[in-house]
Amino acid sequence: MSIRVQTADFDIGQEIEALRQERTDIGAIVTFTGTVRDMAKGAPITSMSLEHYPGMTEKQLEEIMAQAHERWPLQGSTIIHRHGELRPGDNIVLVVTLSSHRQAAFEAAEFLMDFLKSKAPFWKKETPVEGEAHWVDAREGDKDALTRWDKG
Amino acid sequence: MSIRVQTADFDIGQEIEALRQERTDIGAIVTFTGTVRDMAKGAPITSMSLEHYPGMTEKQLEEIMAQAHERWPLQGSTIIHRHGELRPGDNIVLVVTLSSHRQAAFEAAEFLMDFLKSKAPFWKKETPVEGEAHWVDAREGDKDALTRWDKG
Amino acid sequence: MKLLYFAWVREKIGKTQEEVTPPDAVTTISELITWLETRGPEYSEAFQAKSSINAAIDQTHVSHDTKLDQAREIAFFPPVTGG
Amino acid sequence: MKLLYFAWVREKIGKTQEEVTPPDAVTTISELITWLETRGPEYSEAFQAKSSINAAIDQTHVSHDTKLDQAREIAFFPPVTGG
Repeated sequence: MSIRVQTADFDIGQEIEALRQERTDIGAIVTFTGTVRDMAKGAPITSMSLEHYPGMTEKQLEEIMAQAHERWPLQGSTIIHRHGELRPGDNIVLVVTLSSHRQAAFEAAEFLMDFLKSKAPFWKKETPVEGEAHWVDAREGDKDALTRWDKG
Repeated sequence: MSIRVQTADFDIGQEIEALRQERTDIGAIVTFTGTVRDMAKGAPITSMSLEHYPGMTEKQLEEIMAQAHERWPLQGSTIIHRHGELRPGDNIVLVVTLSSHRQAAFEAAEFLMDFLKSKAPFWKKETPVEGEAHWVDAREGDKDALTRWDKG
Repeated sequence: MKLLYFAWVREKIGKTQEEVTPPDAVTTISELITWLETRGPEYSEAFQAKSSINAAIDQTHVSHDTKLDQAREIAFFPPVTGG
Repeated sequence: MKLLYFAWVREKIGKTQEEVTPPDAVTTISELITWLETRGPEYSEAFQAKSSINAAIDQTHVSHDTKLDQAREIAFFPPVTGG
């Protein structure tokens, strides 16, 4: 289990290798990478700035990763979330999950992403090509996505 | 869209970069990698051999990839499936999906994997540490997984 | 027509492919299997568990009651286990 | 107690953090917000859309009716938009 909140970019292939190493008991590896899109609500943007709550972010991500390991038979997982100034095309977030079962690896990765989108204390501010920089509004759909993991 | 059936290994990071290139309109990248496990039904194996139906495999994978692009707003996708002799820990299959929406990227990757597991003409033969090499039995669960994508 | 065999069907029959000319009465996959079974014990053993044998005509999955029509390439194989 | 502000809450109030000592009558997040609003127009503007303000006590999300108790660090911020 590895959690990092950083300004630096990450290398997806390297992060996978760091988890799998020489292991031969893994059956499935899922990665999700979120990247900065050049358009927001139909208007082009030049950059995006990501603020977070140091301390609370790491604490929350550790809790949610522990939950994921309780719910699914995971053999390893990584979350990396960048903050600071980013440009279109840049990586924002990476989730990697390893399991002997593909469905577990897929579900855990989706669960972690749904959490990151709706609960982790990050805020995006976009600078459009024309007009003023503005904070991105939360999407109701992201909260809804998380509720599908609620247990009975 | 890229489909390859090959004996050679693949590099997950390189395959992602080949799809994303310098694009800035992508929001989500999902990869699934299937690897050879060192155990099968509780018994250790030394190797696995993968046979396929040249011609039919490629034809089927092209059809299913076209279907995925019809159903989800994908910006790119890759399927690589290896055949021949493989050892525990080796990569077997890679699916990469790119979309502006994370849910689309996740669902399309799962759909392609469910298809690969239950329809693509590949057959696995395992060589256990003790005893004779044997063909792997199909899992009913893999067929069931595919039916969840049936429409109406 | 050309017949292809894969995995344990191939191993039991002992060949990867062959050219055959079945009699005109053989018009479906099912009838083709029945005719092949008369050709020797290796065939009758390979096709013993018929419900486990998948068939493809010209590289498309088909059911056992499918007509052969102008089929050029017919393949027999066990349930797939890739991915 | 230490207050932290993030994103547009931070921008409107004009500071990232501050130490405050609210009166004893202030016992919940909601009461703390009402008290902060009396401290100046930048606060009343920042907290105008109360339902859009999330709060955390000692780095745990809480609702507005949560008691402050021995809170050391209280944070106010808009709905999150990471991932």
